[in-house]
Amino acid sequence: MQLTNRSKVVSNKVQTAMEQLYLPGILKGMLITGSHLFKRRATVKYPEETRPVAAVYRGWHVLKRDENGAERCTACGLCAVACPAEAITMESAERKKGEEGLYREEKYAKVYEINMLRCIFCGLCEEACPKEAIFLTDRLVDTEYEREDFVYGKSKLTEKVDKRIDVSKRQTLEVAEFKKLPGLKHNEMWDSKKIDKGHKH
Amino acid sequence: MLAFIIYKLIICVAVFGLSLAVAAYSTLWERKLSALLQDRVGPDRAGPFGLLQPLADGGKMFFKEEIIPNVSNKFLFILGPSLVMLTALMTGAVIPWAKDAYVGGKLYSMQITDINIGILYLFGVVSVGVYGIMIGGWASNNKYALLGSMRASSQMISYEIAMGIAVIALIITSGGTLSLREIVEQQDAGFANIVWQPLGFIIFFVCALAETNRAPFDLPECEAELVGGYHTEYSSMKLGLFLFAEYINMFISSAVMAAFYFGGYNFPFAQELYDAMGLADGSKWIAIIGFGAYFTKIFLFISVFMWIRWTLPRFRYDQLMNLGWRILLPLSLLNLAITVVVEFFRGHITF
Amino acid sequence: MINGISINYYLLLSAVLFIIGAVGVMARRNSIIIFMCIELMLNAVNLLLVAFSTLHNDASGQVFVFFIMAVAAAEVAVGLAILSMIYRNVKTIDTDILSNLKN
Amino acid sequence: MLLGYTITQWLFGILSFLSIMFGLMVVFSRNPVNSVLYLVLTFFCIAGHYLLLNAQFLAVVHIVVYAGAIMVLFLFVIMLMDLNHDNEPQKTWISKIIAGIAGGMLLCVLVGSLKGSEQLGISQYGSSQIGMVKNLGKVLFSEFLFPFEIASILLLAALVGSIMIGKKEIK
Repeated sequence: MQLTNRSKVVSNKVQTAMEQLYLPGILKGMLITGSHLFKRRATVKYPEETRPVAAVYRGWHVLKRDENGAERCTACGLCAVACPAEAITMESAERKKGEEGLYREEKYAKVYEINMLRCIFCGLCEEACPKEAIFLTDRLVDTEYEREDFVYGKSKLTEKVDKRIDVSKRQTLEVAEFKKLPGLKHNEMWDSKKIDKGHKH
Repeated sequence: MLAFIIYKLIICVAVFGLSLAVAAYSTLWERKLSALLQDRVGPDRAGPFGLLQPLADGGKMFFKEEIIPNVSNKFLFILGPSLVMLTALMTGAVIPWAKDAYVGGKLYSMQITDINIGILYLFGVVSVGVYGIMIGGWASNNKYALLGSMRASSQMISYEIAMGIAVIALIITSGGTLSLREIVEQQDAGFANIVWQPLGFIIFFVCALAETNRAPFDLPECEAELVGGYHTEYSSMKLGLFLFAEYINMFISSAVMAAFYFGGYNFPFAQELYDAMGLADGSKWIAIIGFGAYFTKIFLFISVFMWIRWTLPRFRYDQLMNLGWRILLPLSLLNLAITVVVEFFRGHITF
Repeated sequence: MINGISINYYLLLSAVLFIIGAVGVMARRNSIIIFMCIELMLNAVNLLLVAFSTLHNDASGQVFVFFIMAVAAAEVAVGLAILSMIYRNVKTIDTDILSNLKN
Repeated sequence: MLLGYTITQWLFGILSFLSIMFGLMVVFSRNPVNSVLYLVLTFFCIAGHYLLLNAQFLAVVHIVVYAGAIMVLFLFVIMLMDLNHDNEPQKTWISKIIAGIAGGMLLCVLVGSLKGSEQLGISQYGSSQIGMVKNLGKVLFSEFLFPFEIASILLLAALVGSIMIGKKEIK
């Protein structure tokens, strides 16, 4: 299939005397490269400038806290089930007395890890979450030297109390409505198969 | 006597430093220009506009690990890059940088030495430069290095011939002098030599590209076939010397081209400008303006060198030899014949 | 006297260089080295020619040197071509082996 | 004046010493590549002598032709033949000694015959200009024009000849 009309049919025809001189060809080539002197630079000077990203860009995850600063996650494991790359692991724990300010509900995630090397940033965890606890933000994942460092624990995922992350773009009513649709794949999975029925990590 | 020696020393050091500085900043300009030609920005992190980049590169070169192959001849291995650098720096000695100027009441020549065989000196030094590459490639005890050095030296020897014949035609137009200063001085009134020697200039330019091992003639260091060419086994500052010498050679050959064909420190209506400014002969300002004009030309030539490098693909080895022997050599002979006829009718030659 | 140097010294120097070349021709087996020694002998003669040309203030000596250089260049080109041809056929350029005309 | 000798005399002495040393190294070094490099150094010393003799043009041409072309050709051939080993076969000691003696005798004969050369007519010489390009060119293209042309034909013949000899036979 012809995608563009820029393709050229190659032939082995003998060069004319003018072509054998090469000079016109060379000059033509130099004009082409020279004309690029006056074209727009494609470079984005990264730390100072960043490329504009879409509002719904899916990057580094965040574990949200509620208005009081308590973690929303209840370690239900739905995100881990929904994850096609099996990047999420968690360990739950029971909330003790006096920890009400830290965790919203009686059960919370003691360990919550996402392997950023496995994660494909599809956002299914976000869709699966019934507690509005996990979101994908537009932050880029850091570079690291070791593979182990790419397994992000709660320290890197949970948002700081004094430094909230705005995910209002992802919490719109439409999204909430969308999540309630019965026909969605992960909801289906939750309905038909039981969670404890052989979904290992 | 002592004053003379000091003056010579100062001018030697000045030319030496100038060559090194220009070469260092040529590396930056090469990277910048290649970036501009490819819609990129180029190095801009070290200092404002990346102006400290050459220092960073040099520092990196110095602190890299020095590897000398165990089986190679150590002395020759070190001699190779040193020789290349030495000959590259030696060529700057005969180039007239500016007009003579009075400094402190004495007339000083802005040239290390004005020998009457300047052009021959250039050719001699360049032909000795081949040894550095050959010795370096051989002492590496590596077949790629050896092949690269063979290619480099055969390329340099082949293109020297066409270059020499093109220069002979130039010498005829400038009245049979071999001194660079006289050639430059002759172009201050009428036209620059390029008017009389357009073909000669093109031949010289192509040969200069080949002599400095610049693209599209950079197959001595052709990474695709030869790993790295004659400097495959070199590391650290010894590699730096090889790379640096290439830039010095580029600078010097640009300077020579500007002197031969574009009037060196002369420029159109120079005399009128000096008269309008009320500058007498031998004024410091004439020297400085002339030096600026010369440097503008050199800068343009260096930029064209780089522009060509980032435009054209590399020649194949047989194409290179074909171009040198079957096209450039006959062309330069033709140029010589035409020059003789033209000069005869201009009345510059009599039999 | 040339610049305060007697012509005798030049005679002696070129004689010594010539002898070095001659001894090299006799004592080495590698034909390329022998070739190089011949070049050395030619240069000894060249030196003397230039010395005498300067001494007598006559350019002919230098012109001779010029011709000798041309001849030497031609000689080396042909000679090395022959040597490389021999090497290609016999795989050696050792004069003691090449002296057998049998093979 | 240093130790009673002029600078020229010092230069002559040093250059002579170096050229003889390098000449000896050409003969005695085991590795052909080293031999070539020593010969190049010898040629540089001889070029220095030419400069002392006011033959500037010849000095530069000497470097361009010998160091720049001929010796590169030697290096080429040696590198391509892969002869750069230190263990090439040597002549027997007897033949080496004989070569030395023969050379020594030749030297004796030469020195003996040159001994009387002080009687040669010696013209005092100022700063001669015959070595300059202009003068040399005039002589070359008037008096020696015919040999010059012959030399060019010789070079052409050598060019064709070496290509013909060196070319691989096409079967």
